[in-house]
Amino acid sequence: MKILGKITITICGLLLLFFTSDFPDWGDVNSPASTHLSPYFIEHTIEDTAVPNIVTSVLADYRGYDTMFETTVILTAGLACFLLLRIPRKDSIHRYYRHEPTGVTIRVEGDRYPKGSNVFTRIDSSWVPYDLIINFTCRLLIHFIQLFALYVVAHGHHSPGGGFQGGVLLGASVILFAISGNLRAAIKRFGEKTAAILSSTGVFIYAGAGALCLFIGEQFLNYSALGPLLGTDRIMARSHGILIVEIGVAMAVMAVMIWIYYNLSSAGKQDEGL
Amino acid sequence: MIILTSLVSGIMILAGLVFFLGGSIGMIRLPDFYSRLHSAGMLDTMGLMLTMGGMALYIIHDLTLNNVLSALKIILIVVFIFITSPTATHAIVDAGIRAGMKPWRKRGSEAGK
Amino acid sequence: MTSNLPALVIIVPLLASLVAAGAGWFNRKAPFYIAVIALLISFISSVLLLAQVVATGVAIEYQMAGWPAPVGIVYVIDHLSAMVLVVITFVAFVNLIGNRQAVETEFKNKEGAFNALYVLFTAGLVGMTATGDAFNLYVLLEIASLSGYALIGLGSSRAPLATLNYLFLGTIGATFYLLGVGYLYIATGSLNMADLATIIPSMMNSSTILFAFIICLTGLLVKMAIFPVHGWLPGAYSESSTVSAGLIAPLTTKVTIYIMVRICLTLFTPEYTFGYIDPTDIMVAIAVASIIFGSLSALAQKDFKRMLSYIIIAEVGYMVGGFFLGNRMGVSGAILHIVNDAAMTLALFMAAGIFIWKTGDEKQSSLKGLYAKMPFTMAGFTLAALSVVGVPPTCGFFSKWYLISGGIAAGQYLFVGALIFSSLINAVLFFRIFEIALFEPFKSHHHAGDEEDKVESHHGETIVDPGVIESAQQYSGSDSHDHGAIVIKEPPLPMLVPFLGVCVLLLILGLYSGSIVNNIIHFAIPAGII
Amino acid sequence: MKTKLKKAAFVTTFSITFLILFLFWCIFSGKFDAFHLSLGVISCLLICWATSSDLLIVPPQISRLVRLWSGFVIYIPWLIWQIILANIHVLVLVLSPDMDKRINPKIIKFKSRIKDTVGLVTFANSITLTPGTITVALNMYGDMVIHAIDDESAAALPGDMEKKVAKLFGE
Amino acid sequence: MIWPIDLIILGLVIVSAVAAITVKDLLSAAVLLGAYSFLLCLLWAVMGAVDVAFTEATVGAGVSTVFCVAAVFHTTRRTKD
Amino acid sequence: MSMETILSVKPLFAVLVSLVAIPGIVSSRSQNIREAWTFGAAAIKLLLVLSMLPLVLDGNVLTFTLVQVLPDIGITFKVDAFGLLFAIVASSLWIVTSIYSIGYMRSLNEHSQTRYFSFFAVAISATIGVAFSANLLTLYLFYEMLSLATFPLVTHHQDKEARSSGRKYLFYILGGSIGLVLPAMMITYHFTGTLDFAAQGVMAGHINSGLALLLTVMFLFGFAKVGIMPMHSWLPAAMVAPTPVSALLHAVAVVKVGAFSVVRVFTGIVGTTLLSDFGINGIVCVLASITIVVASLIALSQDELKRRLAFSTIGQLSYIVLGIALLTKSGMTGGMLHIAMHAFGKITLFFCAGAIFCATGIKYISKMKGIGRRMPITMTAFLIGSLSVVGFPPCGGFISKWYLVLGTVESGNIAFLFVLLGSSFLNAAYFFRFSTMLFSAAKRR
Amino acid sequence: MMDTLILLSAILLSLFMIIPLYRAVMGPTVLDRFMGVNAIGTQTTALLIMIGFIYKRVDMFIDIALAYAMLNFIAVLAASRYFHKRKGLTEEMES
Amino acid sequence: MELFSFIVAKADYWAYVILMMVGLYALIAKNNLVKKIVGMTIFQTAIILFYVSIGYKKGATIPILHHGSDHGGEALAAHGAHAAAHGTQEVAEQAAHAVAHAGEAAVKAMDYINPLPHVLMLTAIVVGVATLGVALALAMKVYKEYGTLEEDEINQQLRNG
Repeated sequence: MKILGKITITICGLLLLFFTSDFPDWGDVNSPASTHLSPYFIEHTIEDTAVPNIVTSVLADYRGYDTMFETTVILTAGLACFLLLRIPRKDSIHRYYRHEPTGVTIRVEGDRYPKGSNVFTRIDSSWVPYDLIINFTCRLLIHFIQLFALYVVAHGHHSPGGGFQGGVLLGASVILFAISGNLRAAIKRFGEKTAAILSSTGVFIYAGAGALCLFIGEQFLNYSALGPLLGTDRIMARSHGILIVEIGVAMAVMAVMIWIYYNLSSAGKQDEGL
Repeated sequence: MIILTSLVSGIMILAGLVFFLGGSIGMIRLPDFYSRLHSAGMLDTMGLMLTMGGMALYIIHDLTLNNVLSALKIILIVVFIFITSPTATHAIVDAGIRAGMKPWRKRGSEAGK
Repeated sequence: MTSNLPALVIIVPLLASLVAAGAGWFNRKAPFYIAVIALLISFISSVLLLAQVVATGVAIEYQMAGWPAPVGIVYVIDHLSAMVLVVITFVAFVNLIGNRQAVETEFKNKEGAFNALYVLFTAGLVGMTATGDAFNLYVLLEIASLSGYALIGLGSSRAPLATLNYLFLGTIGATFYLLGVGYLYIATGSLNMADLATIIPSMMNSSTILFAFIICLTGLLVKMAIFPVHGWLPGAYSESSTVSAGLIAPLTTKVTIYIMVRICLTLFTPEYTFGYIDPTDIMVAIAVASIIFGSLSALAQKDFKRMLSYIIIAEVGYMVGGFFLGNRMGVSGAILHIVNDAAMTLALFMAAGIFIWKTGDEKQSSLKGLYAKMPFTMAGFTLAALSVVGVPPTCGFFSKWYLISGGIAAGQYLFVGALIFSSLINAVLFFRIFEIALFEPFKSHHHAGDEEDKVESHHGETIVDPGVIESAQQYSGSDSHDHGAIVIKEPPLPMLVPFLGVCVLLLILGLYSGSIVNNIIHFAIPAGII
Repeated sequence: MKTKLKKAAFVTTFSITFLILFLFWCIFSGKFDAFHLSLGVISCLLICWATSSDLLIVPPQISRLVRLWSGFVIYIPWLIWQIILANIHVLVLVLSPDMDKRINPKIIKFKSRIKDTVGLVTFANSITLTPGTITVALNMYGDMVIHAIDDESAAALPGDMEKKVAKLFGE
Repeated sequence: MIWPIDLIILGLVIVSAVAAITVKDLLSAAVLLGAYSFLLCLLWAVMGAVDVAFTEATVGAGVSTVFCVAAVFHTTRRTKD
Repeated sequence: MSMETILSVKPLFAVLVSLVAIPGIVSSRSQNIREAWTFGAAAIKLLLVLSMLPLVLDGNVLTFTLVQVLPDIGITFKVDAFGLLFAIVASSLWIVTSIYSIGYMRSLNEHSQTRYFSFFAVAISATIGVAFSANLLTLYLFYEMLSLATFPLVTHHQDKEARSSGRKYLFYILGGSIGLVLPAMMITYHFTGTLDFAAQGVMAGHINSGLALLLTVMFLFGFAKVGIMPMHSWLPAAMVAPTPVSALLHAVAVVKVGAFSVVRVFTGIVGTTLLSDFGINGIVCVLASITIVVASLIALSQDELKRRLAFSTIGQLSYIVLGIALLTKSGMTGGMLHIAMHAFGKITLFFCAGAIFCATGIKYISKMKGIGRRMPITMTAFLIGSLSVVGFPPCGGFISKWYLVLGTVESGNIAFLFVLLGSSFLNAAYFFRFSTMLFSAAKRR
Repeated sequence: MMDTLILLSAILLSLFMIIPLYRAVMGPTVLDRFMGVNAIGTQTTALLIMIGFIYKRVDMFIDIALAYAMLNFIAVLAASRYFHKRKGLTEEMES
Repeated sequence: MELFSFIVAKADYWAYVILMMVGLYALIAKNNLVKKIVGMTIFQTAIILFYVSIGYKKGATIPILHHGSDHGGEALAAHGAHAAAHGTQEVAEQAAHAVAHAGEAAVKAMDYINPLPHVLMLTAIVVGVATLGVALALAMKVYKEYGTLEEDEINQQLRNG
């Protein structure tokens, strides 16, 4: 297999290398790619959508349909990981508890675990002591990460970033919380059900905004139709429409990232993990 | 004024580069993982602080609100790195201890323990 | 609303999948109904679209977000895509309602996610079919693939490994396609298929375009599992649960072939594909290899679904070969076979679902005596099998007819020979099963009967018409001299009726293939192809 | 950790958190029109609400907060100076040709007298930030394990820094 | 005049990619994949693709490394190649 | 003769009537109802077929196009004299066979009778369909349907032998039809653009001699049901089936469908002019003659009665082919008549064999000495049947043979005359040796 | 003048990155690799800002650098967390 | 110097080919499933490199239009945009006009890097991470089933029953 692989990639590689000679040079201003379609986007983004970040305007408006499915891809991945990995918790396995006042660790078999007790706290089977530095730093940072994420979502029009990057950052903040403490605490704060519903909702905001345009009487995703609803003219309606879908994207991406992390890091048990 | 800030920031950037270089060299020369962390984690942070500071200084030579905010943001990055870098270093060291990695000791100081 | 039909056909499933994914957390039954209704709406819209296209004879163009063609993304519904849309939505709809019980038992507590992914998969395929943008196709391809991985991955214990292999090869295929689009983009600067089609003829000599063609084609061939790169398919389809296999097996390869047709005809114009490059010989050779390999491998299989998977590989060879014959007959045959093979595969996989429901495993040897136990199911199965073999008047015969005609017209006698050879092998395959199902059981029927009862009780309730049992017992007293009671136990009606419907459809498709070709496929093929 | 804050304390914490966040928002955003500011307000409220304001560690008494922060303002320049000094030290160490002789990695253990958790973390991070020493472990009772690269760095601990941090947290 | 950086980083990217698939430890492979993503992010920035760089920074460097480590955490680090 | 084309649904009904009966057969609750369905369908079918007779006798042709499956080919029925003759033979014999089957199955208390009768019905539908086909595609369709429907009948006993015979049967029949007929049909279609049966064939002017020869041979061997050597060996093997099935196979449905198809193809597709112009018919005649002689010789040496009859059938079928291939008027007439005459003769023989088996359980000729005394009526019938098959006047077989002999004379090829006469003698030999043995004294114990 | 300086610094910095990468690729232990990657992350942050200067659009690059720093931290933390959690309850911290 | 400019002109494309082949090699020849997944990621990112290289233009700036104080036209445009966000209908219309005018006057396609490949590649990155997640989930399931990630060991187990 290795030899076969080497032969294949050598042939493929040489072939591909050979055909690069026909390409326009790197950074060539007059290449077809730079002259055929993209000038339209660059020159018309402001007058069409009032968004200076051309990538955002192309992403969420001109090719907004692509992006809707891009978000759906993420949702699909989340659902897929859930479907593949998630196993309902079995209560027969043993669990570890710690008696807070004494620091004694006990192992409980079956479902005789101390319910609702506040002297016993559940700990992971691969328990590590409470790491002060990491925990503290993370607690300090999570807010700012989230704030920054929201900033990225909100300013996708003017600077790089947008719903997707902001969503990942938001998701990363919760992942950071899970890493710094333990998974159960994170799940308690941001439950699986929340993640699942939020992920659907996020994509639904996107697709729903599009469908709303359709019901108002224009094409699908044509945010100009939202103008009367938002009280703006058609161009600004596009700008605001982009913001709306960016928010949807951010929600979906955040939730899915968290959801996938929950499932991956706990092998589907959502009990204890990385 | 412009010349002054340019000069200062240029010096700071160059100094930062020296620290970066020092950190990198330290990563090669030092004998074990723990001691390498000293140079990697710390000298890099220092280098970052200096280069960023230099650039923040340079950016405010043209004193507009946007530039000041940009400079502030650069400072924010430095602050952020100042908080995260030791934590990351600590996490790595902790991981090393838990993985059972023994620190390198000088042959002479073996008895000192 | 009519003007928005092209959007509705995909938006409704998309929205429904989102709702289903959310609703699954509140109600276990709701997702199924949401999915069914969405698929039904989608099916109806696609039928309306087809009617509209056939009536007007003009392709419908729908501008997403209101941007015209090269700037934005457009949907183009012409004869070909409308027909494939109907096929996709029909298969998805029928397969879901036919497998409701399997969904409820195999995906317990995950109905929401399952139904959502099921509908998303359909939406992905629908989008791939309808889109007029080369890159949008990639995104939808990935949606379909990812949801497909999930659906397949939750099958038997071996399913994850098979799915992982599928994922690797699927990613290679999709990425190659993306690379091909990149090559097109670097050469032309456009992503819209119609726009590209106007640019490409002016730059036929460009090696970048040639390479784009080769790479796109390679990617799609990997995705459709033709012979040298077929490795992922048998495992993926045979190890998955039947409801997933019943959705994915009929559709994935077929839609990929549709895309190949679309890319070769719409994007790289026929003049380029068949005139300038002329890949007929090499592609037909690959197709022949695929047909022969698929057939022979199917012969070696003991597992029913695995056998079907290898047959699919052979069928892919039919279509690819037929398309690259490059004449009107061959292309018509390939396109007609997309429809027919989807229906046949659906019928066979639904039959497989019923067999598994009945016997509890997938081995051919456990199909013993099913003719006596479920005559209607087996009648349907026989019809489907005969269709695969290519016996008239089932639909399989007619697409084969066109393919062979095309092969003769193009002088590709090797391809004709391979088709006939494969038909013979299929005959052997299915008659082997018929033999088992007809004649096997009667040696140790008492034990078999006991076991069977166990299996059935394990599978939950089975709806049996008391009258049927009574009559069967009455029979057994009078006319089966050495056999015990043969209890007729058909699967429950929600399972049986869709299955039989599909089987009857095979006949109808066969009988009306003339009008399908005359009214739809004839217009789908550019005039340049004679 | 989840002690229920009293309502007044909650309001204080919430508003302080909000204000801090909003300040940062302004720095991030750089746009001061109503639209973006309102987005900022919404975002900050959202974070304050979603994280139920116990994550960002803000002591409820304003007086203590002011003292702490003013302390930090004094402490940080000193720290930076220390860092620069130490950095130069290590840089020289690393670049010197006879590095092998000069370094002497060792592990030091001691118990800090700082009681406050935040103080401990500040101290530990300050130790790590000054090159030559890395905090290996720290627990709630102030037991610290430090890895030092050479004798000089090791000798400086706990030393001045501990005193300053302790003073900062009012001990 | 940004091409020297581009060339250097291209070289680094290739090195880290090769390293990621040759290293005999899955955790290392995950980490090197992270490094690969960092460098790619830089490369996108060099080519002016700021949004792509941003996405790569968030996704490639952050989330996908975490996913890989999580997967390795629940499986094994061992690999024969 | 004024040929008028009348649009009529009757052919379709005639085909469908037994198919419609199948659900009734399957869902019947008792044996009697089931048999009533079978019988009723048979009777209605015969009536329908007969009702077309007056029109056809007036020289009309009934057609009906069910559906246009390919751009210029449909599933089309056409009733002409030859087809109707065959249909009448088949449907009338079906009634007889049904009655016989009912008795046979009941007396042996066979298993799976529902299945048996269902597929029986499909088989006869397919046979009528072949008879009424207007083009090669329709014919092929029903031909395949017949092949598949008879498979469960052949393997009815479900034991090892039955299954291996079933496989052999399928191998030859399906292999022939898919492997040879289908491509031949496609090639024909490709060159001529039509598959309709025309009076003078459709190939003339489109296809050169070499291809025509190839296609003719492909059709001849491809319709393996006609049993031209070497495609004959499924026939003796299929004798494992229950006797009514054998009767149906050998007398009515299967082999005659094969012969019928060959006739249709030779006259309607290849065309007599093409056959004679290129001298293809000579080759076919030689093939048929070889089969006649060899099959007769083998028949002599068979001990099992049904196998002997089977080889006899192979020989007799080649008479038909020979008669057609002679391309003379008498030869054609003889060939077509022989389809009917042999059918009646052979079915008698098989029924007798079945009766012997039912009554005594004996299969082998060597053990049948003196059986004629125990079953005189049966054996008389047997004697008459064999006389007909041998071609002894005034039996029906004589008439067809007479025309055949005339045909050979007309064609001027005396060699074939000798083949015919010689084989008749061989026939006589194997039948009369057997008959005399039956009526000779029983073996004394 | 200053632009040239920053460009040169950027080139130098990208050259310096070879060393941490060497550590990350060759590093005898996994933790060496972590360290190398972390160092690459830090240098990249500086480099991103410099590229911003080269493009004269610093404000656009700062966000990337900030996000980068954040996620680099998370990745390293997660990776080291692997070792934190890999040991069971039996082996607690020595100190 | 000739050679040098040639290398610079094509280096990106070469690099993408090399990366792609590295990934493909891992996908084909590696034995370990996670290694294959890593290879898959590299394979996908190689395409991204290709696309982004297509988009690059020498001498152009990043595809975000200048706005702020330094360019009059854009400042007007940005102002117009803001006014449109909050002003009355009339003002908004005026502003829209101003925006359109300013856009035509000031923005030249030559000055900005081609944004289209970037958009496409955002999608590709997302697809990449989604695929990575699913692949890792599957690998974990495989590990749970067979206790190993090595393909040959799994095949060995399958062969042994």
